[in-house]
Amino acid sequence: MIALLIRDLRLTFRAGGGFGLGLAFFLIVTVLVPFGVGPESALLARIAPGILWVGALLACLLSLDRIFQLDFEDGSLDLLATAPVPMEGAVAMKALAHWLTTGLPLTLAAPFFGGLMSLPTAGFLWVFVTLLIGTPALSMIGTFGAALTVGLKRGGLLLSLLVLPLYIPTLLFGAETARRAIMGMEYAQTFAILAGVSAGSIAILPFAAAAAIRINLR
Amino acid sequence: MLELGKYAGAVLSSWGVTLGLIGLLVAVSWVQARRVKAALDAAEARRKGGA
Amino acid sequence: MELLVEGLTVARGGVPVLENLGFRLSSGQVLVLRGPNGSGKTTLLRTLAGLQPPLAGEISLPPEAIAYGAHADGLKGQLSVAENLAFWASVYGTRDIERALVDMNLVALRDRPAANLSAGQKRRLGLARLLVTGRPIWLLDEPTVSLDAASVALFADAVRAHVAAGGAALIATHIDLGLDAAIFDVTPFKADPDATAGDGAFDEAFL
Amino acid sequence: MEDTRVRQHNDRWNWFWAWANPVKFMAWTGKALPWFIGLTLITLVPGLIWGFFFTPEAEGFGSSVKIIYVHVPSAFMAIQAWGMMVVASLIWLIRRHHVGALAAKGAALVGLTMTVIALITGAIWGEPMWGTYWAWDPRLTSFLILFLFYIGYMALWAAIENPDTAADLTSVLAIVGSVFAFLSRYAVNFWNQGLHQGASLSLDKEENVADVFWQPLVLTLVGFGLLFVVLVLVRARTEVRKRRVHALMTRERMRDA
Repeated sequence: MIALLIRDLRLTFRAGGGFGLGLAFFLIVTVLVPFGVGPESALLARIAPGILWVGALLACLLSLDRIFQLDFEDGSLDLLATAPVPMEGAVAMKALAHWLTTGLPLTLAAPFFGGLMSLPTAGFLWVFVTLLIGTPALSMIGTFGAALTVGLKRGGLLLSLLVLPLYIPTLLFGAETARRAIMGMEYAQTFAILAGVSAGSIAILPFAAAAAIRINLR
Repeated sequence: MLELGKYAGAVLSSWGVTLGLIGLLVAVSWVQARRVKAALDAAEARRKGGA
Repeated sequence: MELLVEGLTVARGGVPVLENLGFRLSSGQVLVLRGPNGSGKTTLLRTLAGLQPPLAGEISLPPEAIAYGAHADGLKGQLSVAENLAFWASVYGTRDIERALVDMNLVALRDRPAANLSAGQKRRLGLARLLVTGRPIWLLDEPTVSLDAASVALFADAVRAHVAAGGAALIATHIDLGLDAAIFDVTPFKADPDATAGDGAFDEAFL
Repeated sequence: MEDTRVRQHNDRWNWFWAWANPVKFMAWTGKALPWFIGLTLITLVPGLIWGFFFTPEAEGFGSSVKIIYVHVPSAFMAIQAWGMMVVASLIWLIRRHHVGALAAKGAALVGLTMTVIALITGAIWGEPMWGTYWAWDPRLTSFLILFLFYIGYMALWAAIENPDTAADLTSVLAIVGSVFAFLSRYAVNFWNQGLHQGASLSLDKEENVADVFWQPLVLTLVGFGLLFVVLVLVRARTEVRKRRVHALMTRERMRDA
């Protein structure tokens, strides 16, 4: 299974585009927002955690359809399904690879992009921490959505449609925790729920995603 | 006629929307049911005739 | 070590295509599947490989015995020949890819990205993957597509060596591989379109 | 030992599951449908007439209170429909009864329509009451999310060609989606305390709704429920027939080939 993770990471790095694309999209979103809402620092600082979260979520969404599609087209997924690795584990590795190449870079970049949004210094930490806890859930939920739509020719739009409502709790608790922490409000509860959503997704969704893959390969 | 006062617009439009959408749903379901039943009858007849 | 199939019915898209199949494949044997296009050979192989459930019947085989080779080779263009093989070797828990490279005449190409291989070379790499699985029973779907005569002979040699070492192979193919193989024609097992279509009655299969 | 117990259990319930066999299902629904239609008509029509013509104005709401007779039942059925779809999906995934998946498929459009009605009537009512058509109130937001789930569910059904694959995947989506829908419902409470119209408008505290309003509301709720049953039965019957047509067509093609 580690071999699968290494292969996926290597493929992403060699293919070039996929890795930087999410970050570039994230940058574009954070740069465009001030042009849209105006340069007023107080306003930008207030909406920064939310914008950063939405930007990270959209950037994450961008690369979801690549998780299984290429493996499905070249037949690797069939071969993987007959190989002695549990599909649940393979799916989890796919999600982990997606997180390492998308979620983690976005998390690391978010504080810097926060600077563009006049995010107060205390906010850097909180945007970073909530994204670090929340983005694994985004990758895992996205992997489930990708598993549902793997056999479809133009599954990209459908994938976004299926995944968006599933992303709402993560987005909401992530951005809410960051906002509350920055404003000095009580944040332990929403933070705990965010961690719970993330842990629950990682624990349960590999099974649902593996089932969906098996159904699609039938 | 019923006196609805200043809320007449709100009441009438929400009732209208509701009845309209339910009517549309019933009509769609009805037409689909008819059409599929006809297609099935034709297919069954073909199967009996052809076999 | 044998693959035993009894009373097997396989379905494509919920409709039976082959019914009541039965055969036995033992160590040292090669069985060639024959049948016209669309007769269900691929469906049969996929069912045996465990990718889809059978509609009826028994498949008995030892655990961890099957290596499935599909139409597509599952190669990654950005990875080199050796990297592609090493990946599958570690998935199957084997280490040695050198023998497979030699057997499939890929040594000279080992560092070439798979994207730069010709169709025949890709196919050979796909077949080399079977060698590194270490699995005894090969299920192969049209393995010789896009291979030239020399490569077909190379492939036949690999099958012969595998079988001589106690393996077995079930191969769907239209060409004569020059192997000492039994032929299994699936045509007589074609599912009857009218068999279960009772008069207006339809059960869970809607037939 | 374990095995025989399971089988006994199954035997005891076979009479029940037999109803889900497509042939049986078509037979009993064909007989039951006229009765359900009749029951729907004698509850829904009087309920709506009562609610529209024979209810007084409420203090603070004026005549706008009459919207409750379309808003609350549709909102109620929007949620019930999703619940029914989840149960039907589970029946398909566990028992492999096609009728389960097809009933869920049939219910989706009904649920979607109810959600849209609830959203629109809510917006129309919200304007005179709160001065805005839309607010990111927890309850409104939840319905918007429910709307997205219905759209996604139906889009997935429409996108997949193989009907059994579609049934499996939509069922998985319905079940996973429900977990996240519950989470969202809970989540929006943290995020916005809302305009919370208060108990006088909601059904949370029944005693706050006077009998004159409550009685016709119960009648319309029952009427909407029966209407839902009728529509789901009709649509599920259509889906069963579609599958039969599909199967016959496939057979014809196989014979020609």
